[in-house]
Amino acid sequence: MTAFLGNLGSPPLLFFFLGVMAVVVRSDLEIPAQVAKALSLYLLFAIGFKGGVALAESSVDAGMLLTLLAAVGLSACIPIYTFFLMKKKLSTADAAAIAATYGSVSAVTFVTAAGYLDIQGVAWSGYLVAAMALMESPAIIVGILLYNHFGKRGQASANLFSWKQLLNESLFNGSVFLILGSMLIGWITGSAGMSQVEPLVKDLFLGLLCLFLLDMGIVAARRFRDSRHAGDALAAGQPLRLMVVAALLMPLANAMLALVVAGFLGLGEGNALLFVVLVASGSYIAVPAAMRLALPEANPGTYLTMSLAITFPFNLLIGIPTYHAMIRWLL
Amino acid sequence: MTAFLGNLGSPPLLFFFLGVMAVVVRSDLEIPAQVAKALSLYLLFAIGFKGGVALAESSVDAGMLLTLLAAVGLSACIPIYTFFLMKKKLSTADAAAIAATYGSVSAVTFVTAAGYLDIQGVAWSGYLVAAMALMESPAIIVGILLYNHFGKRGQASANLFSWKQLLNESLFNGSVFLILGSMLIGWITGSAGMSQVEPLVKDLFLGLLCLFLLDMGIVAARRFRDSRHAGDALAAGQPLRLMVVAALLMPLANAMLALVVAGFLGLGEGNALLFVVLVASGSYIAVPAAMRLALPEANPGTYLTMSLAITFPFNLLIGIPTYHAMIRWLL
Amino acid sequence: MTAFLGNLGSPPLLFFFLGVMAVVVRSDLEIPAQVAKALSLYLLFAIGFKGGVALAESSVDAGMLLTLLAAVGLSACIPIYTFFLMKKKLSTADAAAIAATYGSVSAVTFVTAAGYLDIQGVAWSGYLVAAMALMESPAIIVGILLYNHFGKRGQASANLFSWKQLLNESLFNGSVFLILGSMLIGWITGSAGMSQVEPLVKDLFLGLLCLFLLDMGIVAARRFRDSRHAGDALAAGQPLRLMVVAALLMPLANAMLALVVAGFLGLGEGNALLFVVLVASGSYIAVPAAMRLALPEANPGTYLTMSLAITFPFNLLIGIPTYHAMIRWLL
Amino acid sequence: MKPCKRIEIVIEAPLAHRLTERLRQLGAPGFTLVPDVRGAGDRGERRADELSGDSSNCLILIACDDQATVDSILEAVRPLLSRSGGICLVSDAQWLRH
Amino acid sequence: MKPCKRIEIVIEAPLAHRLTERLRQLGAPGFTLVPDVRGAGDRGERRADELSGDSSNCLILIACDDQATVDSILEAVRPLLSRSGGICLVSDAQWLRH
Amino acid sequence: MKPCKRIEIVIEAPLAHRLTERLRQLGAPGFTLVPDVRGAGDRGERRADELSGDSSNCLILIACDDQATVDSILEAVRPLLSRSGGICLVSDAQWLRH
Ligand SMILES: Nc1ncnc2c1ncn2[C@@H]1O[C@H](COP(=O)(O)O)[C@@H](O)[C@H]1O
Ligand SMILES: Nc1ncnc2c1ncn2[C@@H]1O[C@H](COP(=O)(O)O)[C@@H](O)[C@H]1O
Ligand SMILES: Nc1ncnc2c1ncn2[C@@H]1O[C@H](COP(=O)(O)O)[C@@H](O)[C@H]1O
Ligand code: NA
Ligand code: NA
Ligand code: NA
Repeated sequence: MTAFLGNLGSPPLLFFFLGVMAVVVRSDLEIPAQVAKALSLYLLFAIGFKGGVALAESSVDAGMLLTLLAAVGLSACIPIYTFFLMKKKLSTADAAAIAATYGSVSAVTFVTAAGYLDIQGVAWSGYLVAAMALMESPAIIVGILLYNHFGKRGQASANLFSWKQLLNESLFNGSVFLILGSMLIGWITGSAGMSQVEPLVKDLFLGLLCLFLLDMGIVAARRFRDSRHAGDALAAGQPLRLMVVAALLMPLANAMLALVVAGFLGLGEGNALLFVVLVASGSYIAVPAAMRLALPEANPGTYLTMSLAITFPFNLLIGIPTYHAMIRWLL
Repeated sequence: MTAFLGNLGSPPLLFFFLGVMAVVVRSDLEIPAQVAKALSLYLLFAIGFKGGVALAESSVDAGMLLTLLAAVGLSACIPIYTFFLMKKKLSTADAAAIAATYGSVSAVTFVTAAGYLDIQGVAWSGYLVAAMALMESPAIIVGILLYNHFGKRGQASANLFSWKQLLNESLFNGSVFLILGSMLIGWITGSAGMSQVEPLVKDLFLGLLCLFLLDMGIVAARRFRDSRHAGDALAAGQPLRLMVVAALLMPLANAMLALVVAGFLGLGEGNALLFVVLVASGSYIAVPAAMRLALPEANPGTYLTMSLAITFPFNLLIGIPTYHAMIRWLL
Repeated sequence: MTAFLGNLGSPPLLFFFLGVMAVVVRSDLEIPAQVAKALSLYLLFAIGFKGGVALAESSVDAGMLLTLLAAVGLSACIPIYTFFLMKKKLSTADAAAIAATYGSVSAVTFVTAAGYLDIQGVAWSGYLVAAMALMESPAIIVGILLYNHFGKRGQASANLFSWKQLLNESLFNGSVFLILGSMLIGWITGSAGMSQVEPLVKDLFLGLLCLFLLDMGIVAARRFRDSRHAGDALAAGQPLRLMVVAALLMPLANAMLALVVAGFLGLGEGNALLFVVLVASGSYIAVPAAMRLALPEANPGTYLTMSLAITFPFNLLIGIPTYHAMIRWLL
Repeated sequence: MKPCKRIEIVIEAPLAHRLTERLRQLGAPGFTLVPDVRGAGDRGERRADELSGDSSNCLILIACDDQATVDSILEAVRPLLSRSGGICLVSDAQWLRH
Repeated sequence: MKPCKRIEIVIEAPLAHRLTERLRQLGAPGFTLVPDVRGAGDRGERRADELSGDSSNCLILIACDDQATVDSILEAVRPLLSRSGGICLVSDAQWLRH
Repeated sequence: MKPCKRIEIVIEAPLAHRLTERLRQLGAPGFTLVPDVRGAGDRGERRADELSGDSSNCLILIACDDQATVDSILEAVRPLLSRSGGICLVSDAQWLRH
């Protein structure tokens, strides 16, 4: 409970609220687009570098490798049951896109959870950053495979889509590439490298996270409002209520699953929380970009709204402290 | 005198000069627009947060409330006499816009004055930030009311303008909203929150202020040059000389008034300076934005040039140390 | 050798590599254009300010003045022999542009070398920053003079080009102006000023240099790839192989020359390295901007590709540690 | 391909939101908005460099194949332009059906 | 001055690269691309505010004086638009020879 | 509505200032400038990613209802384009009077 209130009362979260409020009262507050993009690159750079340095200072062991394997495995399995659940109510394309979304991860949720742990003074290991980077792509590929198998692919799709492009898109997506690269550099340069970039990478981290979450609050709230306005048009195919319910239940269900796995893996408090948060989160950067190319028939008004406007705030505000409390209680 | 030279010799002010010089020698130096905007958001965020934390650490007392009341009162009264003075030489619309401009405040002048006090080691209280945020809107409303009463409003205006939109525009203007929000968050999280964001909010403050004032120097000098070039066209309605004289006398007169009020309120050295600077400054962000919507008949070439290209540099370079010297001497 | 590996293993250089890799694997990683521009302004501001403060703390002596003179002299002489060498294979316009490019300097190479020295703990003097700023313009003027004398200037050029504009362009080019201005302000405010902006100017320097070099790696690699793709079109006039060879030999030759001069001037280790790096580097900001105005007949595909895509990475990765080793060995 | 009108409007940034709101009400089939545009006209130079956004323009492009909608859009644009400046151009184009 | 077609395409940012690649293959004489453009159309509002670039559009302008190339460009654009949305307008213009 | 010419120029960023200065001298009624535009043409790809601004283009739009001014603008643009590249298109449009 104190963890819960502590999280809600931390500056980053409060700035997320402030962004939401800006949209509610129709303020014209806005972070310029290129600066918001730069803030997100900064977060990926900082968390990647920190993770790499942490990795350099620990030794590779079996537990670590098992955790990475479990992470990739979950990222490839989650889309499967998600797909079949969603297909009952939605089109094949939408179901596949939602499947990919929830199999993949949200870097910002991870980063916020890491900041949360730092504020609480709970330790976590650098290899979780690697887990995050590895979990981005498999879900995309599984999602597309599912669609290819169960949907009837139209003519138009055929000549636009190539597996080579898609693999490239999902493996070398800008954000995946930057995390992996920064992690590698952090790992190579170790603590000597860290001493050179520490003021940027560590000291400014929480402050810049505040500004970034302010922007995310604005963007998420706008998208939620747009989806409500578009209510009538959607009414036929994708009822808003279904979207909200699914976008709240899926992270919870996946978190439970991850909790069990984390227990089996014997992860410590901090690592377990990050693992659970990864599995519970849904992508809203890498996956939508890949889906627009490979599955344009899927409606971003559905999958992106779910992950960005519902699951993301839910995880941020309620998920992280809840999962933390459960970990404390169970593990 | 040393304060005066000390101010002129501080990096932020010198970078303002550098920006002006860049325009004078026709250098192509330029801060990218989105980055300049982000710097201004940063300053509002930082000063708001600092003010909120300071507020959390002090107790609310009658003096504080009286000061806030006086601030709002002045912000609503100044437009009235300004309007009648200006109407003698200018159109009703221009007079109303100038009235709103000088009733409202310049956040950057405030921020520079706060930086000036920090450099000089003079203490000031967080509630002055609240005063700044509260002073932005009343002047706008009074300005419009004056115009509505004394100008004959055309047909076209009628269907474009709604009080609801205007109130929203002036109360939830992006910069007002961000200051108030950051102040609130600073107040809620207090010194625990500050310790998380201190490297961004405090350490980088003066350095980023330098870069921001470099941009302001460029923008202000460009506008001054444009207004001189436009000399002929303006000659009929808004003589340049009148603009310059008014834009220099108004801050001085308002500063005198504020000085008297500050004396009555019994403000200390730092608080008195910030109070005087607020009253003496003229808005060039919130007010112009509101005027373009509510009073497009008013010419930004007049009111914006006065506040941005004349009053702002005057307050920055001469006003702040002069007011400080007077406060030291009188209070 | 350790210096060499130390350089390659430092975070800034590794991020340059990462940028190159992003282009090689066709990742969509990209620093937003305005943010990249802002990062470059930051570096100029920081290095200028640091140089100015260092200057304020040292006394002007004959050695310093001689060094500045030598720097300007080399910057005016290098274009002459470069021009005649290049004219054998290329058009007069291209030869003149390449001459100007290599007479002038690359601020980022200088900044990286300064960072390299800081990491290695080798001292250097602030007046080298002044040398950098002074070396930008003479080469441009000499390049144009050479073209005017040896090329037949067409009609069209005549009415577009004015010496006044060109002098302005080269003397008050944004980056030259910002370095000189920041240096002046650093010099005026000295260590008191530095204490105000230190967290921005010093602490963040290497971290932001990483992000900037990430962008430079992307831009340089893209340009290299484009020039290879354009291979056929260039085949007639500017063989790619000639470009590569020239862009590798010129910095080496100029470095040797500079080494001799540095020996005569009796420069210490750090200063000698920066001096050599300045002479060996080629401009890709100020010169191309001036050339587009004064010498549009010259093909940026030649001179800009050489300096940005070949000489710049060469100096960064191999040049700096090589020159350093030679200085250690010879001086 | 079907014939349509291509409406192009340059208007100051603070008014853009109001205009796109109006377009929606009038049933315009869509619009494309280029932000942060500079310019110059009767009311002097607009450099897109001020924090208030006051000196930025927007360029709005509307393709519309229904003449009645075109007319109502022009009717809605006129008072905005006459109060606050800017321009509106209309030309003919062919709209690729897809 | 020579007569030409002026093709104007609004397409979402993630597809722009694919389209310009295609233009090159088809021998288009060139193109101009305005990035970070907002808009609204059949598929709702696109605010150009998301980190995935998913809600940004691009405006691409192509001047082309060869009718066969124009036709092949339109043929290439059509499936992109019908899958992912956007618009394509064609109009007549005079191209200044220089 | 009055008939006018719609002049559209793509030119590299370092020359834009020079062109707008010239437009003013020639008495152009105004212009709108879209900065930071990418493109490709005879001289290869221009990615708008270099710090010198050297690979950025500008898109300039001029509405002009006076044929003599149109001609003098085209006369002024031609040498710029033939030296430094870029394109200039002219088309017909209707200008909404306000
Ligand atoms: N003749 C023109 N051609 C193109 N754009 C124009 C023209 N006149 C005005 N504009 C644009 O409209 C804005 C406002 O124009 P104005 O109200 O005439 O000052 C200018 O800043 C330009 O961006
Ligand atoms: N009628 C229109 N006029 C101008 N732009 C349009 C129009 N319709 C669509 N667009 C642009 O094309 C994008 C995608 O449109 P749509 O596929 O209809 O949602 C929109 O975001 C707009 O930028
Ligand atoms: N056919 C074309 N259509 C549209 N824009 C073009 C065309 N040709 C050239 N451009 C633009 O003009 C710039 C310079 O063209 P060029 O001088 O042909 O290399 C290019 O980068 C494009 O932005
Ligand atoms: Na997940
Ligand atoms: Na005031
Ligand atoms: Na050189």
